[in-house]
Amino acid sequence: MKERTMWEQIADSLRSRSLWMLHYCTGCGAMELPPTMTARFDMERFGVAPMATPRQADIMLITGYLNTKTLRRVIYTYEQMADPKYVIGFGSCTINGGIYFDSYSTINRLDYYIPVDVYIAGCMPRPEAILEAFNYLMEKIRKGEADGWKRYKENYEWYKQNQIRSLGEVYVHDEFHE
Amino acid sequence: MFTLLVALLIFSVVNYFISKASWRVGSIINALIGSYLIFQVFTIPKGTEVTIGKFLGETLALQWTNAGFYFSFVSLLVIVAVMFFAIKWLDSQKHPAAFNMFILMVTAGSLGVFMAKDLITLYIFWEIAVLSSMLIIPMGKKESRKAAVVYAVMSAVGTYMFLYGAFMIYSRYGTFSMPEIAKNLANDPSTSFKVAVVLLIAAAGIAKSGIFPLHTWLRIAHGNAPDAFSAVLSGQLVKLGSYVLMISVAVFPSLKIFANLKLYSGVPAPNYFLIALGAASIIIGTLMAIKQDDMKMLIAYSSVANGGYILVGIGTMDPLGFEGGVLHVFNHALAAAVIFMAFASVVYRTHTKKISELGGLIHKMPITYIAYLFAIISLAGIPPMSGFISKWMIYQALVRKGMFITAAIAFFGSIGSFLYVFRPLAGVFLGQLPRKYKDVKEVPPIMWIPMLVLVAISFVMGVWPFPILQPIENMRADFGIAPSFKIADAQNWLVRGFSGSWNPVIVFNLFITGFIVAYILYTLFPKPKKVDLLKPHKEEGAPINIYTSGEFIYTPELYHYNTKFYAGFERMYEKHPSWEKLLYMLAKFFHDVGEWIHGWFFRPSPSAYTFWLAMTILIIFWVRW
Amino acid sequence: MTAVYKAILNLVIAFFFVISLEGIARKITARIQRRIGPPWYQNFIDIFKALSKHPFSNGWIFDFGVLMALGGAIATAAIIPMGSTFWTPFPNTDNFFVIMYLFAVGSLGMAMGMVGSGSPWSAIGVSRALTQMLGYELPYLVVMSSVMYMYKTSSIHLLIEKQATNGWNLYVMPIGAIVAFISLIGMLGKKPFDIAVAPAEIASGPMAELSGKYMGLLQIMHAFSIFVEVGLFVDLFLGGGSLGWFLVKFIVVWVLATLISSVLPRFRIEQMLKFYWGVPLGLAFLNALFVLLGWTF
Amino acid sequence: MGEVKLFFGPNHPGMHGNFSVHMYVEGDIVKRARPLPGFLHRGFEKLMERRYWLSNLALIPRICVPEPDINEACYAMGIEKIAKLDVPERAQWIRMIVLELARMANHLSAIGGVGGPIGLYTASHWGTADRDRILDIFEALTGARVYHMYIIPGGVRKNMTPQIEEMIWKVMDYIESRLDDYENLIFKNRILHSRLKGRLVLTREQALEMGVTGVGIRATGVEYDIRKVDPYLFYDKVEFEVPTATDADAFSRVYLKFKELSQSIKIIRQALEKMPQSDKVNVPISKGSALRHVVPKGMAYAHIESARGEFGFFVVSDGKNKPYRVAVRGASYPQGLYGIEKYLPGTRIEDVALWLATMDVCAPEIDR
Amino acid sequence: MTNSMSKAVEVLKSFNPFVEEIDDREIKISLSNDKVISALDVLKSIGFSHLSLITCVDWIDDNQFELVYILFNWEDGGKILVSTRIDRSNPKFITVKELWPVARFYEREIHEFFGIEFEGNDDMRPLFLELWDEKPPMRKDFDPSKYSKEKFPDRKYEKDVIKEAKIFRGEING
Repeated sequence: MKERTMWEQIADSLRSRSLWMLHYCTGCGAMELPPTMTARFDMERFGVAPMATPRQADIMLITGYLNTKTLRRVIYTYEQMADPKYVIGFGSCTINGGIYFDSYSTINRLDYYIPVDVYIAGCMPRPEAILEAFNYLMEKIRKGEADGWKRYKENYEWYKQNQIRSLGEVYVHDEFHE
Repeated sequence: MFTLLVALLIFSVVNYFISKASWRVGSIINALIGSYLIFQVFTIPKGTEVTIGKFLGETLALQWTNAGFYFSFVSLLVIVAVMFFAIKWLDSQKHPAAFNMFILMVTAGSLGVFMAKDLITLYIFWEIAVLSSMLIIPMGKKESRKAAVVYAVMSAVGTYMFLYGAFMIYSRYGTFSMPEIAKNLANDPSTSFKVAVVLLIAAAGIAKSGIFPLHTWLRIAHGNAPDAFSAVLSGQLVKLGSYVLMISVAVFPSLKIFANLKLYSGVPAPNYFLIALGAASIIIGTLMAIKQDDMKMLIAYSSVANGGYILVGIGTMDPLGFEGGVLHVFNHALAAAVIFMAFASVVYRTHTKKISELGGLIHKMPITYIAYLFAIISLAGIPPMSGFISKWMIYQALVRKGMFITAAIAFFGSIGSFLYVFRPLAGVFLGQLPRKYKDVKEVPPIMWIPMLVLVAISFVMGVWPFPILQPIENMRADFGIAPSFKIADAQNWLVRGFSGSWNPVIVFNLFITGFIVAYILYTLFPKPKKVDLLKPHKEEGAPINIYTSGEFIYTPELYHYNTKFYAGFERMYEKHPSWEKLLYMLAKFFHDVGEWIHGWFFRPSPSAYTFWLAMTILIIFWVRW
Repeated sequence: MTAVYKAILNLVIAFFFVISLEGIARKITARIQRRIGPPWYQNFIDIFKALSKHPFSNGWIFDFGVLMALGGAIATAAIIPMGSTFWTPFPNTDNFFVIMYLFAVGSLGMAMGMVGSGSPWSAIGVSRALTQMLGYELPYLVVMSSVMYMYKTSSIHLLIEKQATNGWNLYVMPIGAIVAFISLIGMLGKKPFDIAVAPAEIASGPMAELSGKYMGLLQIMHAFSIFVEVGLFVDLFLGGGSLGWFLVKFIVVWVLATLISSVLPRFRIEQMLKFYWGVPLGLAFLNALFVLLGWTF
Repeated sequence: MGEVKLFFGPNHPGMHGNFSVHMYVEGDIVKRARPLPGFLHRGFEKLMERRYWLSNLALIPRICVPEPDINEACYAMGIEKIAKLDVPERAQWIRMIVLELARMANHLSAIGGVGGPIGLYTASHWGTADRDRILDIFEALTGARVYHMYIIPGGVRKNMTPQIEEMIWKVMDYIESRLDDYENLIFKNRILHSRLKGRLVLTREQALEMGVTGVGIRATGVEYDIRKVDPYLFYDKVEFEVPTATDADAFSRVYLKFKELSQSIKIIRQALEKMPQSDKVNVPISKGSALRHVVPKGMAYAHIESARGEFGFFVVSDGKNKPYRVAVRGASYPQGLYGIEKYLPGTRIEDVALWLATMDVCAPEIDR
Repeated sequence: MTNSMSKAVEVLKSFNPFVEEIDDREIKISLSNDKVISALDVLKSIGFSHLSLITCVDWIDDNQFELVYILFNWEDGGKILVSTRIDRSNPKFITVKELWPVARFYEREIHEFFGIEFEGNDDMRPLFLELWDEKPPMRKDFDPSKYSKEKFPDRKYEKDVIKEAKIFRGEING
């Protein structure tokens, strides 16, 4: 890994303490997010706050299984996010398909399509686990190791090819989208 | 002066034939003449008087006053800009030669109005200006003929009231000369006569500058006139009305005439009436402008509102209010002219004036956009453009006089103006570019240079307003509206209000400093990646790359919000009472009555004719014996 | 030259003080929601983080709009007097209307830049923001006119001085002060009136397309705007005092607004207009009438 | 031109869950709307056919996330119907307690969820925080916070200990004490009244035509509650009321949920009192190891009144060790698809989120 | 059987139903497929007005689809499962969207997952699946596992890695 300049180190340490997450519940793991956000666990303590649109967000939470229809939107949304951006995969579904390993519509591993910085195991992960994952991500960002966005740029061709393999086309044209 | 006007009138006819041969030469000549006239107005010494003829035993004369100079200068700025603009723009018109002729006539007519010393001369040149502009309005378009008729009728309503007033004065004092009238009126004991006369004279101004009960022609005429001529209509011809209004309250010194009629904080009652009309125009103009979809009609209604501002300002007869009102003439003339020229450019390229059919033109017409942007900044009264100064003065006057309701209406109009000027900005220039306009180009320089020049003048006058404030101060001195202090304090770079002042240079510098600081901050941080908003146009099958809730949208025109822009607000006055509708109902009623009579008396059958013939003969005989 | 130093101090205070206050407001809201909330300096981190990101730009008008917004806000914040004649950077230019209209430069720039992003959500948000402006400005300006009519001046530092002898306007014209405070909440875009950026309705409206440093710059602009809005209220209704007192009063007004906003849902757009043009506007005219009649305390 | 096409979701802050409403708006009025579901489609019904009767227990709670226990209960009741099983009495009572707790959890987050679209975030924070107390009970009872896999065919997985009973008593007292705060914060708020009252009215004819169940139809003044009409478990042995309203607007729908909270507390208290002490809380559905569990041939439809309305499982068995077909009737299917297309046009943009929140459109149970 | 159900059975006598009792408040009525629509009409008029669900069962061994309409009576809680079987090789049936407008979406879903055409219901665009390129997935002869393996690559674990894989620590990125 390249040496970071001082400015990059400062920026990384700031980034680690202000994570704006995209307000997008892609799956059932989102059910444990409200408790994490609210009084009991209060993740705003760590500077994690929900944001409305991908342009403003730093982290994308893939909260569980992704079917192909959602994956298209996830990829599109991920590409709309500003660098540096991080992805957290929730639950076993994002790791290896989890309980839906043989489903005809859900994908089996997320990092095949977009780079993932942190996975959280479990179905569904408890709020404590989510907070732990956030802390781990923060640590990674501080050290400059959360480089999923760089990997996506470097291996863009590979990711695109994987996406096309599973999805056919990412930017879908159908009667809804004309 | 008179030779100048006559030469202009004659040359306008000559120019018709030149333009018949080559309209471009004609329009270039027009523009050169106009430029010459701008210099000419500076050279005429103040107070020059020329006698031009006799009427009913009274001499008709022209006089070059401070007011005439100011109004002529503003008018010529607008007209010359439009003349230059027309050099290229005319190729989209069917009758360029007629346009060249009539616009020169309009120039002559308006200059004559501003030079007139007596009411009859004023009337003559007024009619020249009105009729020639009336002939431009329907040019080449059948549907605009009705607009011309409405324009002429509304104008005539005002003009005949004006004439009636003039003859009332003549029958009482035996003079048409304005200084004489002012003197006589001040000494006249009959209050009702004075009120009647002043209001009758003002009626012409009310009709012309689109003040409340006679405002309806503005929408129709501005909306249907040839696009560049709307700039003259709104920027210059409407100001004739403001001039007449100024005559009726300032040249006939209302403070003196109605010294016994002061109701509240030193404003005479007839002025109150005029201010109330002005306030009503502000409300109507603002509310109606907000809901227009046709961009020219939108600005037409905004002219109604701004005419209201001018009237409110002049009507207060307060030093600040008067100066504000008169300065607003300049500001609105320039801003409205630029806006209409910008719209003319848009129509020139896209052939539509509906906001809901346009969008994203900034990608194609950036210079037009810049001109429009600065014009609306001036129109909305935001520093550092000059539009702010006049609004500031009017507010100062209103607050000083404690006219809270009028002030609230003025505030409403001012904030409302943000709403309506922003609507074309968002709907026409910003947002997504519809596919059908993907090959639109910027207009040629001869069209955008006049706009930018006007914008630059407005900008410079916003930062350093003293050159334009000086003639207004002179005017105010002429009319004897006593200043307790110097409003334009050029030594200290201050514009003073009744208490408190501001320094336009500091405001401008602060703004520039703020902008520079912002720019430095902007450059310090990482460079942005460009999002190509035109990608769906260039590349088949590329989705719009902005926030779309994660979905894919390929049709830019469907992702452009420009219909019912202020839906929530428009809904509040959907079912409003409409003066215009009432007029239409009346017109329809008279039309029906006419039809009925027509049908009754002129039945297309020989027997009916015979019957009526017999009846007529009977009546004649009955009268005879 | 001192004017320049004072103006710079204005900006420094506006930046550090207001952004800390915004963090504290988040903390207060969190306490009401029975949470701990972020640290008070969280907003500084947020802003600098946003500035450090690699943003997207939706065309030059988007950039220009943001710069114009920030420039306008900086220019306005630099004029605001801070509680006394001494802390007035430009005593000749601190006219109320100048401040209000200079402030509009920022709003117009923001509106233009955001709509320039090409997003209909932003356009809807901007149309709501402008409509809302029509709502809150009207009662506010009427109250302000009555203040200016009463003291025969529209210069802010003179108004502060007059209050020093005459008593705070809060006591002199309590009705006006209440109306102005209600308008202030709308101006700040706090809860019952955060119609323009309602995230659940229009995806945070004007901000929908902001990324990275644009977001950061607009947050700084927002801080300056808050300084202008609350500062004007403090100057005009809570008398003057030393710089310290000014800041204390500033905190009180800000906390009050935060508390009120954290337990209220938001209005719909025309409900907001009806609200402002109902009781507050009526009260503003009543206040003006009292001032005209001399019925002030 | 004139109409603007906006997508309300999937990635929109006003959207609960992963769902999309595609709407053409003119001004701020929605002219046409079409639902776009399927973002959460996982092929549940297919996957269930591939798993053993008992392995499916791991799968089914995930059909509906906010209130997973109803899936287990329906599935279990369906199998019990086909296999004609007699469930121990204590297990039935425990199921009732669990279902009512789940209803309360869902209502609390739904009341808080209404706070989102109208900007009253304090309500969502309070609601979610109090919901967490109920999740604590679940954690003690079943070992998991969200997906419990507690109700199994033939009873419940584990007995309820006296400590847990005591905990439930305490939490019920606590939530009852909080109800006043909710009333003051949310339901007495004038601004909220102006936002919700008289908006999004769904008349009785429309509701019946659409097949809307739950609060959607009870807000029109009809006491249509499956717990009363078609009592399952021991709902006929406890006393409770079905709150109704006549306004049929968004406000009454939310308010009914709030009213149902206290009814649920009442039911849980009665159940705790009436529950017999026993160790037997389940019976095996058939002999042998779990892999060889078979259910006799047949089909049955079991439905219950969930927090959002009628939730049902249609179970078909061909007598083997895997289900032949399982079909799910999601409670929000009618209002989420047909309702959006038919009744959303004419409302405002800001009402779309409220429709989804007050009608309880739950994307996962539509998509499955 | 509740009153309404006995009445329903009584009324439907003429349709030659095959009645099965599942529960004391649930019966299944099997009809031949030309009589189903009129039977549903009759049932709706006598109180079974609530359509809970329309679903389909793929009896691949009999080469038949079974369509099941589940009706519910709000008055006394009776449930009737109206069932009919149609040919699997050319699956076609008639829509009931005139009786229950919401049936449009149930039918659309069945069309998507089973491939059954409903005459009279034009709106048969895909609802849940996007760019689906296989046979309708709920048919018994469709193997989701195979499809998933082909399309969605799985994570490959090596034996000793599984023990060390700190999945929770997120260190197994592709």
